[in-house]
Amino acid sequence: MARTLLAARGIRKEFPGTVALDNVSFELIEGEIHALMGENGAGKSTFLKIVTGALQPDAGEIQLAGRSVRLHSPVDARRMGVAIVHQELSLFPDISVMENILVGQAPTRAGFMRRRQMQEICERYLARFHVSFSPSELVKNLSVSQQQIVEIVKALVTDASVYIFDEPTSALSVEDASRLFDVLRELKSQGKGIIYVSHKFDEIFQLTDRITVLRDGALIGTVQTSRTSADDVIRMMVGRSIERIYPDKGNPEDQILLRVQNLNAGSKCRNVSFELRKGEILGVFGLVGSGRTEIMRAMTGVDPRTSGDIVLDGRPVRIHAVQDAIRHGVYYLTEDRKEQGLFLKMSIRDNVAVTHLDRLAKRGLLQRVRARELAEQVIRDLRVKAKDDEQLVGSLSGGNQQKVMIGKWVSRQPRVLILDEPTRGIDVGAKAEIHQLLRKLANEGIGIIVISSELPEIVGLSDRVLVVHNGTVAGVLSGSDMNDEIIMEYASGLHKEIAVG
Amino acid sequence: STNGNSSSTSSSQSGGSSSAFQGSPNETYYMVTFLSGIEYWKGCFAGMEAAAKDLGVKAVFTGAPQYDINQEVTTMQQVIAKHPAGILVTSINAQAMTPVINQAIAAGIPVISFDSDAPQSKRYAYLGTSNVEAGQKAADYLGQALGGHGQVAVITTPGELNLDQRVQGFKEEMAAKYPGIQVVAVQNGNSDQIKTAQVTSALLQTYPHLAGIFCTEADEGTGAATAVQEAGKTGQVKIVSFDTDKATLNAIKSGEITATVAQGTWNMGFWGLMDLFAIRHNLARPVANWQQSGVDPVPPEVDTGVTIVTKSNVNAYLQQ
Amino acid sequence: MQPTDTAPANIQNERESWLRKVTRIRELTIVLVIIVLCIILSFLSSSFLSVDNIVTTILSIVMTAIVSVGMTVALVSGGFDLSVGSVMSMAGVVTGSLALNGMNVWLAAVFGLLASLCSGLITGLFIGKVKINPFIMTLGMQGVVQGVAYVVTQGAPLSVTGVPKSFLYLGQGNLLGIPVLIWILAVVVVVSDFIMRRAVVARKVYYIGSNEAAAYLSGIRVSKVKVWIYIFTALLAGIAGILTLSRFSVAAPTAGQGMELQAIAACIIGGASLTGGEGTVLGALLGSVLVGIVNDALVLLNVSVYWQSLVTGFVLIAAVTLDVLTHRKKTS
Amino acid sequence: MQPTDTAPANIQNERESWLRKVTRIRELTIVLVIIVLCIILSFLSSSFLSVDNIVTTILSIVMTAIVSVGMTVALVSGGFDLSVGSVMSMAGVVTGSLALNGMNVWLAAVFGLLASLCSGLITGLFIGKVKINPFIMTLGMQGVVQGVAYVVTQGAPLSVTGVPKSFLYLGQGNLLGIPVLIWILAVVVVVSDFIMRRAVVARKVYYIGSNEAAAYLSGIRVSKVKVWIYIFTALLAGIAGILTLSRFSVAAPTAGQGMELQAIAACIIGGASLTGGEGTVLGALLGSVLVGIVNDALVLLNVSVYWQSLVTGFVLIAAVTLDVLTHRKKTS
Ligand SMILES: Nc1ncnc2c1ncn2[C@@H]1O[C@H](COP(=O)(O)OP(=O)(O)OP(=O)(O)O)[C@@H](O)[C@H]1O
Ligand SMILES: Nc1ncnc2c1ncn2[C@@H]1O[C@H](COP(=O)(O)OP(=O)(O)OP(=O)(O)O)[C@@H](O)[C@H]1O
Ligand SMILES: [Mg+2]
Ligand SMILES: [Mg+2]
Repeated sequence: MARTLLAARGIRKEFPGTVALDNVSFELIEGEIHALMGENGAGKSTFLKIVTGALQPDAGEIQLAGRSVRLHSPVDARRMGVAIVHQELSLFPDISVMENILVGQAPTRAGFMRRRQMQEICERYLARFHVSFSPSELVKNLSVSQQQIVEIVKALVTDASVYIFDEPTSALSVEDASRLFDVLRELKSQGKGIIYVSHKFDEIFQLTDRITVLRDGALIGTVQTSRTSADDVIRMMVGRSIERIYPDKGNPEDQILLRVQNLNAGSKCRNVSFELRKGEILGVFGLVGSGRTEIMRAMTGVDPRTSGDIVLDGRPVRIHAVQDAIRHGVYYLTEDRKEQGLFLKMSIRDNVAVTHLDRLAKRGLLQRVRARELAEQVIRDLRVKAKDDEQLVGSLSGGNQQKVMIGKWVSRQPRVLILDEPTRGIDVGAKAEIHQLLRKLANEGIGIIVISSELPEIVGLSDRVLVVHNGTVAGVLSGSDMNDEIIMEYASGLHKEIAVG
Repeated sequence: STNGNSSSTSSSQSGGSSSAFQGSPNETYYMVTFLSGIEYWKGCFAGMEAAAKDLGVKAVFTGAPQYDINQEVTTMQQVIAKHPAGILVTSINAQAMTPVINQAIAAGIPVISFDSDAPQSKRYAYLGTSNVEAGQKAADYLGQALGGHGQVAVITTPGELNLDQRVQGFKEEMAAKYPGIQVVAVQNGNSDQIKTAQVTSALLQTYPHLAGIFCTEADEGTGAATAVQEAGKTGQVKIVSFDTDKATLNAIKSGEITATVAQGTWNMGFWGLMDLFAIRHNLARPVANWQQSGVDPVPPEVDTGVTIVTKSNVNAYLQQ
Repeated sequence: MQPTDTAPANIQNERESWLRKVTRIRELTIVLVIIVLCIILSFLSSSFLSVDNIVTTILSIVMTAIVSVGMTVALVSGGFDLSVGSVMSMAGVVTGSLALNGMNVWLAAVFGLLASLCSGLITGLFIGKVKINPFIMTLGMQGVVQGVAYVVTQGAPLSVTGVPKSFLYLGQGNLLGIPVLIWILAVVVVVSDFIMRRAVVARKVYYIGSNEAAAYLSGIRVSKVKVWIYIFTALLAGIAGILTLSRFSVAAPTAGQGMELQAIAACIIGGASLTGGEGTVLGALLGSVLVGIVNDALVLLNVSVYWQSLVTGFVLIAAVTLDVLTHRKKTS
Repeated sequence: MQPTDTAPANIQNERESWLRKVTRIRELTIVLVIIVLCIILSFLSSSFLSVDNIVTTILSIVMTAIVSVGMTVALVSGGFDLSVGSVMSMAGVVTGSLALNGMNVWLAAVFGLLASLCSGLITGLFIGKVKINPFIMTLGMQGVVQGVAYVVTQGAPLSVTGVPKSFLYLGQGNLLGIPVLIWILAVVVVVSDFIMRRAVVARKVYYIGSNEAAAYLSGIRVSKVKVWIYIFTALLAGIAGILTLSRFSVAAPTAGQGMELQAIAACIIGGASLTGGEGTVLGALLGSVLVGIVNDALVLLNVSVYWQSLVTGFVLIAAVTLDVLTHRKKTS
């Protein structure tokens, strides 16, 4: 019988107004990868924060290596061999990658860091993920996915017995994810225990040994992965089964809604041209760092561009700043919700109202009743799990934060909606709902661009796929060409074709 | 032989000009101060400029903007680095300024001290009024004006040496000569009207029978006057202020301030430069070879006097 | 050891109308501190609760409070304004010297305000458009604006005589038995408080202070709003300067020195934070009142000048500690 | 209109050793500004490049620079220390009064440093453990510590006479023809710079300033480190105070007034930011040097005292604007 590395019994955690965890028990044994699943707001992150000492439970017991412990702070957990990758990126933007990775465990001599040695350690781990940045790069200069890799490596360099990953792949490409899985299997073979949180079912079934499901803070049960199916797990999670994750394809009109010509903005956006039809969902796929985000930011005026024309509904428009794009009904949802998307210290109402300020004003004053109605509508439409519209966004679970961000834009009737990784960290149920919502909007004649690193999502949702490679359009695929292999071929630059105009 | 020696020096230095008291336009004398932005020095510098004009030399005003020892020492050193013809300096702190003053003397630059002295230094002379004495004069005036009875308060900025000395003189004189007068409070006006008005109002609340206020600084004087006026007690509370800026003089004229203490600032500047010039050109020779024999060529301590300005003589100052 | 304040997990999530409740309660602590202090002082000094003394104390904080209102806006946006004190003195000096040169004093006051607005505009443009750090920019402007005041006056306080009574009425008059200055303060506070709570343009300031990048991506013209913020701050400082002139009939180039720190302190005591996104006009007023009472008490209790700064510092720390301990409010 | 400064996409991602390159280049701008200024000044004033004047200028910034080094650490952590100026005067005053009362001056200096450390400890505990806002806490401590200096001296500067030559040598002596003070500054800068770049304990400060919540989650004892930060800042301020005493033989309760703003300005000119995570010791030194040169130039060029603050403010803004424009560096 394998040793129990980590056990939790009867954990309870209450936040004012919410019971985040109620009588949750959990066990992790040597050499297993144990999935923790549940809807957004089910309490997964809260549970992990408790077993790593970042939060104190109201009741319950935690055992590490068979001994009952009280964790007063993250330091305690770390010292007892528990390493964690948090869901919300917790990196140090102003500091180099290597110091981020080796925070608290840099090799030293007489209290001074040994930079050469640090560099070697980091390079060794980073090499496994084939990254293109150097360990001395500042983290704030990395893209979100690159940051996520740094975050993962940060946990991997720790010599621990329990490794915890809270949605580590939400911003990773498939390749990077599979590289991560190799590492995890290696750790497993060394007898380490791994807790793994994800909303991606394929990963769960590919990787894990057991699955524990939480719903509304309560433990639903633990099952052997090999003896269960996705449907069963979904039923455990949401209490019902979800028929389909992807909606029917639409039938975009022939009318071209948006045409981008010769867009140039730095090395990550070169000579980009494409078009979007009315009622169409255009998927944008590319490898990490291929420049998808840069292209969309340059297009919507967030970042300066050197050249490029944008034609909207047949008329050329001048977009030099975000406000111009917004005025023309072209909205961009950032992939970095924490840093650039949300006002974490403000309420849901305020977060929704920000995109509607012009409409909510009457004689310069904010109409609070209308702002509340609007926020409540978003909460209802996107099924945000929140107490009310005055709850601070920072206290929502990760997935629910994402919903608020989508809601604040969708509620403002876009003409073109650009979503950068919109379903990152969103549970199956909610994902299906968001997909339905996007399709519904498209059917109303809106043009939608979805950037996603999840190939199945791209294939399942899009009418056409724009593949980006190294800052240029590698191709636009539709119909039967829209399958995993061909898309990946284009994305890796194997099919260097002239960009489709 | 000594006679001939010194006369030759004299003739060679004043050679070419019609009079001994005629310098050259590129001969520059500096006035070095602390809190250089305040109005007080303007009186001193006006005197220096008047002398400079008469002598045909250049006078430059400079100093440390803040009340900061380091700043004044640095400014002094920078001025020394320019090798001027002479320096008139007022010392923020006697001890701290002594080495730099000596440094200037060693570099052959004559130094005269004014307003605030550095007595241990090798400066040739000090022109000014002791601040203690000025405080005493203020006490005498207020003591008599109040008929030797009543409560008075002092408003000052603590930590500034010259102001502290005024307070000291005031309190000592009151204690010694006017036993019927009680100094009930010493408060901080921070050289600021708003702050002084606040403090004064509170004083008037605390001491309803307060009969007099002594302010050691001009902005404090006008601030106190406003507060007294706001309390409807103008005239009832006698204010003795310091210095002779326009605002204070106007307030004296209108009766909001009873009197102010005028120091001989103009004289400090005028005679200070005269001293410097005389030393520079070796015009004052009480003994032959005074340099070697250690005899001071100019009067070492000059009292520039204190005048109490009241309604009766304020017009003379207003016309300046 | 507790989780750090910026950790989202710390944020408390309570029942209905949480936000408004805590906002109220937060300001309540200072109100309570003020009340307790008043009770203690009324025992220690019989004149403390006299009408005269109360009026006097309020009068003494009018300028700080007006400037603090402007400062609140800068702080909420995540900024800072160290130039308010010098803008105050410059506004007074410009008005005063124009009036002394024969201009109608009201017209002169308009020019004084224009000069303040100018300074605010420059500050705002550099901070908003060129993206200079607000600390260093406003420190620089402090020097420049103070310099203007010095150059205009050549260091001497201007004694402004012979101006119309109507102008002096602002700073010296009474209305219904209460000094006009206090009425002006009341109007400034009520209007600004209303604007900061309800006006859309003011909400933008909160958004910017809360997350500048998100505000930009949400379509708020961050740079433009910032320009307006510093114009507003300078405007209020200018008003304070002109009122000071009217009150004292003297425009001193040194007036307003140190005002910036007092104002920031008042705002922070009142719940604003240097990291932005937080702060109310009411809080700024209460903070000013607290400071005013402490200053008043020092004189009433005849605390030696040498002990005063010690006592003030101590009270400041104690008040804020109390506030933090009762609310475990987020600081950073 | 350009994207806001916090938008990550603004940042260029270049080849290897990017970090070190930019760091160097960033400080290089100030170095260049300094060089250009020196060249201009040497044409305008013949005495500018004289050995005397150079030594004087460096001497004038020794205290600011030492204090700035401490301030850098506070700023990097996302904090602030407004009490440095008063700690400086208190350290001098405590040392001076003990020495005047017959204690050996070196022992007295140890007590002076202990007093500084005490003040730093209190500040640190309140900021780190009670989580009081650093601005308000250090403003309060400024009052308290200044108060101690006033109470000890009763306002009058202490003239310290008859102390051993060895003590005065620190502030007045020469070593190899260069004032000992300059040697001390050099040692402080070199050692601190090395520590801040390489020592593990100092790196924790950068972690905290960069992302405090993450630092906590990574097992850094944030509160404890903060306590040490303010102790360090106070220590350097204390050293500056004792050196001031040794230099002038005077311990004034007003010494160090305004030092806090000068030091913060120097740090920010040198690239530190008020939001934490950025800043180097070298930058702080260069910032101090720049300010020192400007002050020197004002006297050398006979700039009217009434124009001085205008010119200083202008140069400050110009230098930082130049820096921002050349690097489009992030401010906020
Ligand atoms: N600091 C907090 N204050 C109030 N409520 C909180 C706080 N932290 C979490 N919650 C609430 O606790 C519940 C559980 O949140 P948790 O973050 O654990 O969800 P999760 O399962 O990780 O969801 P996701 O899949 O979206 O990441 C949510 O309803 C959330 O709103
Ligand atoms: N804020 C930033 N500052 C500097 N460089 C950046 C920044 N964000 C991204 N980059 C760089 O630009 C490249 C492209 O990043 P981008 O985010 O556009 O890629 P992407 O295709 O959207 O991939 P993903 O979103 O999966 O990271 C990355 O290699 C990254 O190094
Ligand atoms: Mg979660
Ligand atoms: Mg991207």
